[in-house]
Amino acid sequence: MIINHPLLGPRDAQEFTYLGDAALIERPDWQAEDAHRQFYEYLYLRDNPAGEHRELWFHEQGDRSWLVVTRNTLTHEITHVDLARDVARAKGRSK
Amino acid sequence: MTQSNRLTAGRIDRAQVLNFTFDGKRYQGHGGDTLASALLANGVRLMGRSFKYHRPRGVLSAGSEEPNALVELRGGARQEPNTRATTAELFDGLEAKSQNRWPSLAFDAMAINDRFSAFLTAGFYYKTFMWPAAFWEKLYEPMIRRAAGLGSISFEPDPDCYDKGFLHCDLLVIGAGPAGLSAALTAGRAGARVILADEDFLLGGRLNTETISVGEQSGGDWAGTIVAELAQMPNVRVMMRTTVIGAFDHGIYGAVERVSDHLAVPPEGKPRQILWRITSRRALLCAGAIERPIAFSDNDRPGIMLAGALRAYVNRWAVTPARDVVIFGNNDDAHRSAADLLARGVHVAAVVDIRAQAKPIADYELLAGAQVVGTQGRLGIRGVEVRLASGEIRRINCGALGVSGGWNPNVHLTCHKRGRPEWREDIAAFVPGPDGPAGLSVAGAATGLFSTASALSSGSKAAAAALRDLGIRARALPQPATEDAPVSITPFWHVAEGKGRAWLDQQNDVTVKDVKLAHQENFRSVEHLKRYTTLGMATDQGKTSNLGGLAVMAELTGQTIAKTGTTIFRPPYTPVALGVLAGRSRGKDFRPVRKTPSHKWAQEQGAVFVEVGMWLRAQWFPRPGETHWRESVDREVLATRRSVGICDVTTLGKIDVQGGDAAAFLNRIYANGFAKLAVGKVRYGLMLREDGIAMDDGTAARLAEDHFVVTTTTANAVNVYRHMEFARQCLWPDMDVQLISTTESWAQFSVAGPNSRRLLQKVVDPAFDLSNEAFPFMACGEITVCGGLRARLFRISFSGELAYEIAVPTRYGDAMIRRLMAAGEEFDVVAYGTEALGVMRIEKGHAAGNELNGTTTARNLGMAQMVSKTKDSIGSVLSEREGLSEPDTLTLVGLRPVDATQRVLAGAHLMTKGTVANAANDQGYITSAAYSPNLGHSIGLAFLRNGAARKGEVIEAVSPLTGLNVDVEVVSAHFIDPEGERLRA
Amino acid sequence: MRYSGFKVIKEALTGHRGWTPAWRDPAPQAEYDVIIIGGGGHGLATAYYLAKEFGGTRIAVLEKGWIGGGNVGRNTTIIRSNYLLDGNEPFYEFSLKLWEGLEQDFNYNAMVSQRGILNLIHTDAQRDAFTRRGNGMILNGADAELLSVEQIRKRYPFLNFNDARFPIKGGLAQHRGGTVRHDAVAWGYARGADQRGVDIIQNCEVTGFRIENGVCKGVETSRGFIAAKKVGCAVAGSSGRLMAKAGMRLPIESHVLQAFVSEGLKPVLPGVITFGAGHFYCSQSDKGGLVFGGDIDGYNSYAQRGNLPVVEDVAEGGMALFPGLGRVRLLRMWGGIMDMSMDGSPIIDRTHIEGLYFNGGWCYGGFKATPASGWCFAHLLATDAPHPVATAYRFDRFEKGRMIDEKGMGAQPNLH
Amino acid sequence: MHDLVAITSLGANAARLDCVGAVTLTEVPDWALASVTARLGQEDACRVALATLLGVELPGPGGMVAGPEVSAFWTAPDQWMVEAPYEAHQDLARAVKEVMGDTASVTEQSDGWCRFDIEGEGLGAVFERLCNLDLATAAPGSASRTAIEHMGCFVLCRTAGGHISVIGPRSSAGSLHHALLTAMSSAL
Repeated sequence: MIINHPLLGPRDAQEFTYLGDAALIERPDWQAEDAHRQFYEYLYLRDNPAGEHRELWFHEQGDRSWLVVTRNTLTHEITHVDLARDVARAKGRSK
Repeated sequence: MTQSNRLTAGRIDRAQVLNFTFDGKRYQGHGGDTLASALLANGVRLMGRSFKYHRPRGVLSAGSEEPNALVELRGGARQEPNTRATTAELFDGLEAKSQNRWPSLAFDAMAINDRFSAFLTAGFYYKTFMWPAAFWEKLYEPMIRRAAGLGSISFEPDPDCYDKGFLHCDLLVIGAGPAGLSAALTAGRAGARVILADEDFLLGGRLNTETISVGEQSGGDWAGTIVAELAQMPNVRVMMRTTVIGAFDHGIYGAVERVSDHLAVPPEGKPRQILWRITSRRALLCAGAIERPIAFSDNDRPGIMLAGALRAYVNRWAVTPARDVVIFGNNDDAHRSAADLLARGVHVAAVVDIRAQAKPIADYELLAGAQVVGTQGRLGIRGVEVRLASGEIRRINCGALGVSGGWNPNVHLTCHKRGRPEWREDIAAFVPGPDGPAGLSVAGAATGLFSTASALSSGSKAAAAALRDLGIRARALPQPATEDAPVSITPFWHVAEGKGRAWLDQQNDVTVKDVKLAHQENFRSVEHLKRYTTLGMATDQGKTSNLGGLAVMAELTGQTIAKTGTTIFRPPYTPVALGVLAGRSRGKDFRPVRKTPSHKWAQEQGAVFVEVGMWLRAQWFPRPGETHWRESVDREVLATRRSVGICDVTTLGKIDVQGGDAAAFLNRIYANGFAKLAVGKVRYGLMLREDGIAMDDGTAARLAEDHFVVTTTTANAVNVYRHMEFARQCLWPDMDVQLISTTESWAQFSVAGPNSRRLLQKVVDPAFDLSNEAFPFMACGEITVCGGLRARLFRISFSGELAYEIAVPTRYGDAMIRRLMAAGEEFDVVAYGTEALGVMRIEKGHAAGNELNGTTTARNLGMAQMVSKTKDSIGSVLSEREGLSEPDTLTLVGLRPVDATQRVLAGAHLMTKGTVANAANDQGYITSAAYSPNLGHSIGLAFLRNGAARKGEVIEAVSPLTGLNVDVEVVSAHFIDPEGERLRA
Repeated sequence: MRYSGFKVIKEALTGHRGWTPAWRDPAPQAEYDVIIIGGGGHGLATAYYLAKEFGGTRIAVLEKGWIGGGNVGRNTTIIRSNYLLDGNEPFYEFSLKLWEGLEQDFNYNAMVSQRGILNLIHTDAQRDAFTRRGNGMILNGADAELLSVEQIRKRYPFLNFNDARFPIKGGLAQHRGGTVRHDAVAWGYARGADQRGVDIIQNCEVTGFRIENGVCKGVETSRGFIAAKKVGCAVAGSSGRLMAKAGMRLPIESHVLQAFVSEGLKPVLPGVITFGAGHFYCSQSDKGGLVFGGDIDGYNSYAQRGNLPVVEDVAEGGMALFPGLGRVRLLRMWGGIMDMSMDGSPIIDRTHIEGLYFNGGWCYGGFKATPASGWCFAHLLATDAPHPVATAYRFDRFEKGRMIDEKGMGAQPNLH
Repeated sequence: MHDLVAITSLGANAARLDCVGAVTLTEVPDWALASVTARLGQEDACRVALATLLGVELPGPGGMVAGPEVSAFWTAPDQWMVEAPYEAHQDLARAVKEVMGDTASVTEQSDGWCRFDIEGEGLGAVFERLCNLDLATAAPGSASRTAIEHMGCFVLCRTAGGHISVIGPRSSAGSLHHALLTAMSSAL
């Protein structure tokens, strides 16, 4: 596979390490009332669609960026790639 | 040694005479021959035996679709089983043997199977061999296995090397027949980066096997002209002997280049083959078509081959399998074979065409509306029986029979991403469907355009269209005048009449009757048909047989062929040597080696090395007179605890953590607190995964307000770094923190033992005070050594002794170990390896990889109190789940044998005394064990249920696997210096 | 019809006219007691045992394509019970025992071949872990033997003992492990179930569940609604897709695992062998092909095909272990969809919807589990209680922190 | 001045030199490296400071530039690796940090890496057997990190087609050298 890195252009997917569902960015609040339940769902109940999937890839043999890749799990077609950091900020994550 | 069946002309180099042997017999051929063409030239028709019935078989095809003529090529360690004689390029000295026969090819004792074929029908083995049950492994299966299989391997290491590589292009053209050449030329002239790949060693495809002219030239000459032009273009790479084996994601194609297979031995340093991973922006499949046979009674005798193959042998290789030939077909192309054979002086005894309205195109006898209903000849065909249109039977003598059931476009690669081909009634063939790989288009015969003219024009147009997508302007080529015959075919799959069996899959011996039986037993889906009868599962993957089989099934079910469908085409297009898929990654080069900075020195000391991940580390340093590893290890441990020892600990991961939020960041990464760690101090840290399980442990040293150095275990260095980057970029993107892996930048040595300070004082520059007051336990700092070399010093201890870790720039690591050892001479310093390191950490009760096995919690490790509940850190929430926080859970304890002479064994399970040793009574397991030279007996670390409360209890360590049961006493895991006085000294 | 050597001879002498369909192709009835969704190995085994062992009647198996077309039709055929954890080992040992009597039980020769499996050891830590595992196996009633390098050399003299990057230091053998002719397992169960009245309905795709007030009443299919008192799902690989139709999210990801077969060869390997320093395991089929595989590709996929890097990785492992493989040719590569669960272990459990039961999450260990999975799922469907060897395979183990994590990789499905 | 003697990444006292045909493979031990990563919110200031240090415009993603004394290549978002002759810059990180101040985190990397330079005709044929970078279209001044025989390496095109530096993990210098030399023998 080829991942079109937002900064570096097309790169061999072999340079990357896969993590999974991009919802892993959305880590729950540890102090929430139902933090236990939220963390369980966050960690264990991930999106697993047969179709478009937003997922995290780490450019381990490259620039060490985490990317959010939108990829179709039936065809493996990749339609969109973002820096995960930008996605995280857009989701309101800060520090 | 006469080549009795060699004709004139052909695209071979007669000046080159090549000697070769087949089954020990000597023959001669010419440059440009394949093994098959050379054998045919020498009058050899019998080349192999079938898989199941050991039927005598000859060559069926002239290409990589060959099911029958499989040989063991070469000898010794280079022996290559199942090699197709039709693609093996002849070289001087080639040796080949027939296979799957005993004692000889002409007389094969296993052919007895054929006599019992009535009992050995499709799937018979599923219905028998069940009694008695134990006989399967002992009797039936070994018998079946010996009979099955095809060629054999040498078992010796492959002496040749292989390479891998990566190529990039705008347009990959697969196949260099008329369509492919035309496409490559179009794209090449447009300036695009083109790769043209073809499996053959002569480019031109069918142009080399036909008598068709293109413009003013013969087809073969035209191909040669085009190839020459392409070879001159810097933007075009022409790759012959290169098979594109598979279509993968995003325009990536795998290709195997057979660099040296046409040579007796690869040139020094050069690979036998190369696996290319080709990244193409567009690809064009011009793979042509493969002729298919018709099944009829006894259609498998040597000498019966595809009509187009017969034509190819005559035209390209100037050989004929016999002087008297019959042609049998259902389409016009069969007649072309007859005409070409006649033109080369081969006697065409008759052309049998199932079509009543068929017309001859040359001077041969045409038997229209007739069918071949039988053949004679045991080791080679002698004649055929033909049912004439009149109903009479006619017997015709012949030494070869050419069969044509029509041509199948070579759709293989279009289906590698699970696309399905579509049935076209007008040409009675499957053509590429609309759902092929993105970026791949198809031209020429592979799309069902069978004439030379349409191949040339479709190739050129498809190339231009593909380039247009990329914004590259290309002009379609002017089309030379050439053959442009329409397809005329009447679909026909098998002759119903006949006494013998009608073979579909000749390698796996699948007959029309087998398909009928599968139908009768409800194995009607094409996949069930394939799996039940083994149709199409042979080394040719059914390239010439699948369609016939499913057509018979369609007849039986009354469904159309389109509805019946095909099985799935899977890569590789043709079989690929495992060696080339591995490339250079074999033997010692399987994975890179990481060497520690003291490697060279350790080697000089005669160290024994051990693989630790990719690292090679010194395991122990034997001294003269030491005959057993334990002697060396015990000495290293004792000397370290008595005085001082030095160990290279560079392999531990080191991560530079900087930034204004570095402390806050580490506070989230570690379960215990890091926000308040003072500058100049080190703290032990436990990292959890988000699921609350221990991930790694190590230390973090605070070199400045905004600068930490984190250490990880050797095994987890990469994972921890990735995890921290995830936290930094994805979880807390606005934290001011920067991470750099610096594992390799520093040569780090542990200097441990009561004399470690005194030793270091001789090396560290005097400006730095190493006294216990100035540099206490868990202190760290940047220092200089040996007169000004920058270094780092950490007062941490894995051994439990007064100890330091000192780090210098890696290039000075070698000099540093030598200096440290020299400085330590007066203290009888020892170097110690990973074994002694392991013994000392077990003596001290430190957890390591065996304990941090991915299922242990802080509670298991006895560190529950370290997991802070007053801050957010990764894993803290889920670490509280009920299954992870049971009070009587497994806890880390120490074990010592009640009888000090007995050995504690890692991997033993723990049982309460007096209980039966079984899984229900299991109380835990021993994770690590060692002989403690300090205590004089074996010791172990273990996870024991409710372990903390069981100190003093004697339990049983059972190991039925090794037959060793030992009574052990539960003790503190800290065998040595439980109060930690030594490391604070 | 009963299969036997005598029957084969009799049919051979009478032109094979007497063979009848191995299973019928009935039209679906309006209602069943139990519907099993998924005509793969697990679904067919469930139906077989439900009818044979638990007295079930009015049972249907619904298959969207052809039976045996999922992972039972495309795995690497290995059976073994060499598991580490107590949550798994009794289950897989139960399965191995069922394999041992399977052919006589369902009167079909699935070629269960107990030629042994050997896991190689390359480091001391691996030896410690395998010792723990082997002891656990024996304590659970299975067999295990720790082999020395010399013993391994005797049996496999052609492995790389001379210039290996990661030398072989020993191995853990399970002699009762081995291989089975995978397709025949599906066919044997199908035939056995069919003979006991189970309706096997091919080309019948489940498009939805009819759920009323939290109770599952039946399934919508491409051939109309079919009512059922109980519905069991056994569609590993497609679990996520199917259960989504019931509104469920699963602790499972779908991944592609590739597998490979070489051209047919005269006998090479006497048993199954697993490289411990890379991703490669291999056995030889009765036909002579070397059947081998390695790691999953590592990304979510329903494509049933993989990519080159993993192919190369597997070949590298193969050549590192057995340098004589260089001139053996890979014949075919394929990919199947794995239900990769969050701890690497399966789920056999009721769902929160009454009448709807789930069997899945088999990762790449589903084939060897087939008999026990069928039996235990049948037990659950028949009695509403888990079978004693499958009590740990619950949905709620993740929320409760009772993971069964053989590899210790945590909630990272592509690493199990 | 300390009295310790350094060894090269291949464990010798002098740099290794190999030739295959007209192509040379040279171990280059005498370059210092330091990574510079902008502090959060200081990205612009960091760029200014680093550009001042280099004396030329900073390279963008995948690029490298050579200043009069020191050069730099891009390694990650807001991160660069600074290169300078080792003799004159034995403590490069400290010197760089002094210039960068609080705008960046600086990490000493001189000893984390080994460097091999390959020069001569036919580098394309060598590198297509090493890594999946399209070096035929790579402009001089391109700097990419990728994998070579399982090792993560920087591949720097110093001149068009004629001079490439491979910077790889120092501990694997032997394996990397072996891979490069083998590819040269195979391809040339």
